[in-house]
Amino acid sequence: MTVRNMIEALNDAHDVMMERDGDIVVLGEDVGYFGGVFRVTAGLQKKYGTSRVFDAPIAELGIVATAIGMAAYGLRPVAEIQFADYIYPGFDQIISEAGRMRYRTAGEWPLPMVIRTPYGGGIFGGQTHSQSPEAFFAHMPGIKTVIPSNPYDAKGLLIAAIEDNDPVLFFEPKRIYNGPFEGYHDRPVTPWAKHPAAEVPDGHYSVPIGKAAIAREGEAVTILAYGTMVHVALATAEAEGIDAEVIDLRTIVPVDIEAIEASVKKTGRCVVIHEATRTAGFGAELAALVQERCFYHLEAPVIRVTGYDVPYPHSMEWTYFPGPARLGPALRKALED
Amino acid sequence: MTVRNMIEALNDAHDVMMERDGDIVVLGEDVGYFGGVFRVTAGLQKKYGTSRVFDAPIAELGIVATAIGMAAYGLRPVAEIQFADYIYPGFDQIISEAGRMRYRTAGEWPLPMVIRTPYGGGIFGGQTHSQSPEAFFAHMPGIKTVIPSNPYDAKGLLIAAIEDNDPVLFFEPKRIYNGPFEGYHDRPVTPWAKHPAAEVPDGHYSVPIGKAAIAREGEAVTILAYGTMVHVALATAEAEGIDAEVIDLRTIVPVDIEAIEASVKKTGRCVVIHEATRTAGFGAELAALVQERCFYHLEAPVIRVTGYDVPYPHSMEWTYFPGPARLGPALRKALED
Amino acid sequence: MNKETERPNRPALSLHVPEPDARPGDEIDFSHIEIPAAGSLRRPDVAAPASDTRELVYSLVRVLDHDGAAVGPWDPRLDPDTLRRMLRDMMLVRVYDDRMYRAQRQGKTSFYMKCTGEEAIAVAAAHAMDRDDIFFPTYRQQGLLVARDYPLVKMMCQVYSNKGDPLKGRQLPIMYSDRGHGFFSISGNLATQVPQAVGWAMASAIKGDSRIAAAWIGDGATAEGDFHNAVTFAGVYRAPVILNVVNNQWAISTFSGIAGGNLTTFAARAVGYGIAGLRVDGNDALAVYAATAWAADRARSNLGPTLIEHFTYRVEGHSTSDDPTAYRPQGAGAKWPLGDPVERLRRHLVSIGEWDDERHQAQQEALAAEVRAAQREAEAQGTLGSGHYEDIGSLFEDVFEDQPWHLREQRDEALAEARRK
Amino acid sequence: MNKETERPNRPALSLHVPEPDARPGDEIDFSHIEIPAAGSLRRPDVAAPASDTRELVYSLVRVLDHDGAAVGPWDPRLDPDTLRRMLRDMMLVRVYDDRMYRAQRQGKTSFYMKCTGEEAIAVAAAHAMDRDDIFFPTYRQQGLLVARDYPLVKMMCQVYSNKGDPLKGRQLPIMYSDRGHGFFSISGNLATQVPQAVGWAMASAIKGDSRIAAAWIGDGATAEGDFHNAVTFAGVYRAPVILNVVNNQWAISTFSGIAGGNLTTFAARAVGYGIAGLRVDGNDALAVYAATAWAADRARSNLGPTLIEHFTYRVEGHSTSDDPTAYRPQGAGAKWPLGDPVERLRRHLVSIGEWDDERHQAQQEALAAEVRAAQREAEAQGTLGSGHYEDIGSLFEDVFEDQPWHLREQRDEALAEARRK
Ligand SMILES: Cc1ncc(C[n+]2csc(CCOP(=O)(O)OP(=O)(O)O)c2C)c(N)n1
Ligand SMILES: Cc1ncc(C[n+]2csc(CCOP(=O)(O)OP(=O)(O)O)c2C)c(N)n1
Ligand SMILES: [Mg+2]
Ligand SMILES: [Mg+2]
Repeated sequence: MTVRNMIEALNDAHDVMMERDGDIVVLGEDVGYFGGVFRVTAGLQKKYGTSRVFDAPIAELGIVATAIGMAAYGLRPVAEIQFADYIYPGFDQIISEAGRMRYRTAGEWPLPMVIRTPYGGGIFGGQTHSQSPEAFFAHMPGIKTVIPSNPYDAKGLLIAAIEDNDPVLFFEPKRIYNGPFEGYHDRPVTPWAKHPAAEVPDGHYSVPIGKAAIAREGEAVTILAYGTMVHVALATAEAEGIDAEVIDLRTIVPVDIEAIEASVKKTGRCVVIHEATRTAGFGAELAALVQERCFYHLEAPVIRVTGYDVPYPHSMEWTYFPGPARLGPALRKALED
Repeated sequence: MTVRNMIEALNDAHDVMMERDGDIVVLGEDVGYFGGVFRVTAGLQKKYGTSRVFDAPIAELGIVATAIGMAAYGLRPVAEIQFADYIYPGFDQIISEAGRMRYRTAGEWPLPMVIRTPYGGGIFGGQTHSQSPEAFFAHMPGIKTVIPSNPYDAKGLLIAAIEDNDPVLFFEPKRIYNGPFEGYHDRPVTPWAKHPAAEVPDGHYSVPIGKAAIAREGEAVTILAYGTMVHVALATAEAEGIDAEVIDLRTIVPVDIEAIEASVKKTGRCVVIHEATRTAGFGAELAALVQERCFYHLEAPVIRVTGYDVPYPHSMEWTYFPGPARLGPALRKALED
Repeated sequence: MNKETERPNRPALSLHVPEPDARPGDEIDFSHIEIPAAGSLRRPDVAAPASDTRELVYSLVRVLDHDGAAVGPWDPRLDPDTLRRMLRDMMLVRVYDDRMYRAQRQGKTSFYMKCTGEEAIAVAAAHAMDRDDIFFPTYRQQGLLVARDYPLVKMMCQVYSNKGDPLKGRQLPIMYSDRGHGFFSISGNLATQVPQAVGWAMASAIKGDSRIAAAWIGDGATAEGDFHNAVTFAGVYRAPVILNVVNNQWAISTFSGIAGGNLTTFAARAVGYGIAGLRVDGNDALAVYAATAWAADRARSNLGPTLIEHFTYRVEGHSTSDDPTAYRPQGAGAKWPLGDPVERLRRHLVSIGEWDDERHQAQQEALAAEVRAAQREAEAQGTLGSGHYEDIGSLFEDVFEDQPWHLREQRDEALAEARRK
Repeated sequence: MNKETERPNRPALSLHVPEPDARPGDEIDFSHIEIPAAGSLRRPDVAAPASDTRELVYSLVRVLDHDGAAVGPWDPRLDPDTLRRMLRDMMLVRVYDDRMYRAQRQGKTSFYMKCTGEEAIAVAAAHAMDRDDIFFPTYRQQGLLVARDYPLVKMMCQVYSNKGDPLKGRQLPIMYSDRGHGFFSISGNLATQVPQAVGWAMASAIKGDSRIAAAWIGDGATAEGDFHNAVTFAGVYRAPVILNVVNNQWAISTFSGIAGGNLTTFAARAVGYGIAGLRVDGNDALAVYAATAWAADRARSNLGPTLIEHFTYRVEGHSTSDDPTAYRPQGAGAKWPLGDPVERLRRHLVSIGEWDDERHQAQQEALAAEVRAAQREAEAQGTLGSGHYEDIGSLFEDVFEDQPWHLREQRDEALAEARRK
């Protein structure tokens, strides 16, 4: 057991798995000697050599495509896309190729590969270092999408992703790399060290893909969240003194429908929160699922608390960011109705 | 007034606008001398010359990017992507560039451009000639997304799209290019000639972007549809003898929320239908909107009738395709509850 | 020229849009095409630096001369059995193409694509590589499967999307895939397979394996970013891969000038990236064999990738959905100066006394019979028109290794819907 | 080497991963870099076929020799005023960079990027082109704005994301955009601007206009598919565009070998596509000017695109978020054999008697004062830290020409939220 922040936990997940399995290789922009712009792969090249950990050309298409080829060969590549905002050049290879290879080859060519990428805002990164594109990948078949919210889950889920025999997109909320963030940008940041989920076991363990966690039990209203928003949800429930149940989805495809249904049927009210733009975001899928399956338990409409349908701004980042000031009133509204 | 199928109507829209505006240029794979694999641009190069209508390299990224540059110069490019399934190489240029240029230049560089692309299945095209990726474009700001369901709208909406000062994605349901399709693959196809909406005015007219049409009035249940599914909805309502109101959205961004609310508040029941895969499809957004805004009028959950979350199949196309056999029971269920 | 932008002593610009030499109605004229004499091109040592191929990319590797003699340093000196086997494979591919094309016309399937005139490019390459090397093909390398004795019946069942389709009716006809035969799944998305092949080759190098990869791509598809990424990665990591550009001069209705073919050769791309490049007479089976063997040797010796342009001509339409007379002169293919690959190899075998007309005739008939028999067997398992692959449960399998709840639910919905129908 | 895949007489492959010559702790050694003598490279006629530049791409266009004399056929023979203006612009860029870098360190903004050592590449190009030509830059061509007299205060307001920011606080610092100055919006997504520049140039040709475009891209970003698409379209349609590759040998922590820089030059890419290519000493303002003027002449004469590699070195870190000592030897930049562009142009002006140390000193101080004054004026309008651009309504404008219902609703939500805060 060691206290680790999210970067250290992710780095350790790589280390543990590369130690166990010689077929795991790591590639991406600046991931080699330098260890990644967020240091997630720090030290791996030194330990495992340049043919297992290497820098890639600035070509996300090529990074994904060569990872597909490596997985087709039988390796288990872990590719880093430097920022989720830069995943689009690789979109076709992910959507049309990685997501369909097992299917179109009738199972002959499964692709065990992980695409990791730092995502989300809150770091004054402007419109190209802040996006949350998870909904895109939820819409197309064949891709699992994982989003951890703390160091313990980050390591366990990344190990599960590496061991999974299907392509997994692994979004890392960069705002909480170094500490949980509750959405109060004007308060001092707390490091992970003070957080129980920073107690990360050494060695191998995994957190199952497709299983949500109940981050907070409650009776009054269900909050569906993932990534940074889990911390916003917890803080807001406290601040508002609302008996909210906070579900940390952890995986959005496949989503843990039992956990969602059980909670909403208990509380009868549901608020969905994500940082991505609202229209056709994953919150729409969650709202659709909840009203389809819990309609007669719902006492109020499912409310979406999200980023706005505009490019992620720079100077007005905190106006855009869905924090307690947005979630609080939504919770109260969900309870009023 | 001339009887036109959808291809002829779209071709005429190009012709009418190119005649009026010398800044309109057409580019895409095989659109020049040949006139496009679906013949939508037939005759245009002969009439307007190779510098206004020309073949492009097989590079969807370059087609979109050069169109962006042309629009930045002041032209109004109309780019064809041969099949919507091949739009992904251009995804980054659409999402990150076209959709944000007006915003990130504080209005100095608007991009009046249209990206047309045949889409949807029902033609045994397999997984790469059948997709409906509309939801992707609905999720990112700055792009309008239009989907016509008949020749009259096709011409009027394409003219509106060309005259619009923002990037417009124009999805053409290829299954209904030559005639309406109600989803009964085993029945003879009817040509557009027999359909009132094939009466297409000559010359200039436009159908406003963002306005839905009531394709069928009804009191019992609202069906939200677009493209090919409008015909499936109409046929199913008839076949089931259900007094359904069929809303042809025509535009999904911006969606006509008044029309949707008015209808659902009247009927109290809503079924959403699209051909795209279900999870995080645009149907999720519609279901989320409806339950957010009409919750207290809803007597039953919003039901989604969609394609399945698998790659579009070849031999079992009709098992995948959401036709009357899928919509009918959904309508009955919506009425039961 | 538009007034507002007019400026003194600045000439008006104009857009250049390349046009093919001939359109329907015109006389097709290939006389401007430079064809170096067979045997005239030097053959660098396999271990030569890539820069040693810099001028080769503007010429053509040619072995078979006009009379069918094999000449020059690139002659692979193949034994007669191999030559006969290659001839047989090429003939078989052509017979197979004709039958399947006709089957589509008869409504037995939705789509088909022939490779007429390009048979040597796949067949000779397959024979020049090892059985356990891997291929990342496009839809025009059916010859690779034939050369590796992939069962014709299986190929046909895939084309028919019938009960025997190894791909369970999921893929468009001709989108074959077979791991056991080292034939990677054909993608409908052009060019995607090329960087994937590079990744496979990198993996082989990472594991200290000795197997190499080969990818094929059309002239038109080289414009995709995938191609650029593929060559970049292959060069940087010295991936043991052969990158074949099949320049048949057409991309549906678009001639190769729109892909940049009027500016330089496709083989010259190699120079731009600093990797080895060769340009080959794609209708000369021995030249294709020799170039492939040279590139394979380099790759196996850890000397990295070679880009090979196969200069050929698409004799038939793009696919069953295409009518080439709408955009190019009729019968252009017959006039192609580099001739027919099958005929050229046949003439060579005859010229060295290892083949004759009777044997050729006999083989032609034997192959026709073989294909007819295979077709009967395949059609016994159904066609797309009648008795196509139908197993609703399977529609929801192989999306993921195990089926998540939402696919289980959707499968049940589909089964219920089928019961109602 | 793993057992299963071992095979007789087949050598084991291994992955080649290029490594820079020196890492932290090593002595940096640039002695292997080939530097042709200034003036030694021939200058083809502007109307020469692209193929006439085939060997030029392996050398360097150099004009300023060691003693600051301008020599050889590429000497643009500029008048002293232009030379002094270029020197002034380069000096100003450097002063500006230093101030803004410091401002970021002082917490006045979130991010900054310097172009130290690369000033000539933007400044000389801007002076070699017409005022109404358009630029599609990356984040390291702030010199283009300076050369076109874009107000320093506006630049600073953008960097501060303050009330005076012409981009309304929407963009990351240094992502300038100004239509009036022909400076296209800088994108955070690398390489996207290059095919856009080609499209703009195609439009200019379509309209019979006479204006041309120029794009810049880094060595690392050339690996993106956008670059390939850009060069392909530019070549095919003979777009009047100059494609500048700024090879400063680093991409954050990744050296140019990972982009293929060890295999050949970036200028050689031009050969691969069959367009004109030049390789230039990027620290020699006169060479940059001459090459740009040559390419501009070709473009204006409807002879199509030119790809120019500017060979230089990234003296500073990638950005304020980067510490280069973590991956390369300290002070590597100071050892760069092609020297400092400002110093080299200064020496040239002095050598021709058009400049001296006093004037240089005076100008240095004048520029410093000018920048300080501009900074005061900019900061009076706020910084990101205090008084950044804040107008909630504007957050929802310019997404579309007119605001659809959902953005109106969201704006109202945001305004209500602000009132609550
Ligand atoms: C990404 C993508 N864009 C467009 C298409 C449509 N398409 C299919 S084949 C083809 C022409 C390909 O020409 P070429 O690469 O020369 O190969 P050939 O058919 O000549 O063998 C096109 C445009 C596609 N399949 N994929
Ligand atoms: C598509 C994309 N991928 C990755 C990045 C992250 N990134 C920003 S700058 C940079 C390095 C660029 O290097 P180079 O092109 O050589 O330009 P330089 O910084 O040296 O001027 C990277 C990888 C990005 N901005 N966009
Ligand atoms: Mg071709
Ligand atoms: Mg660089």
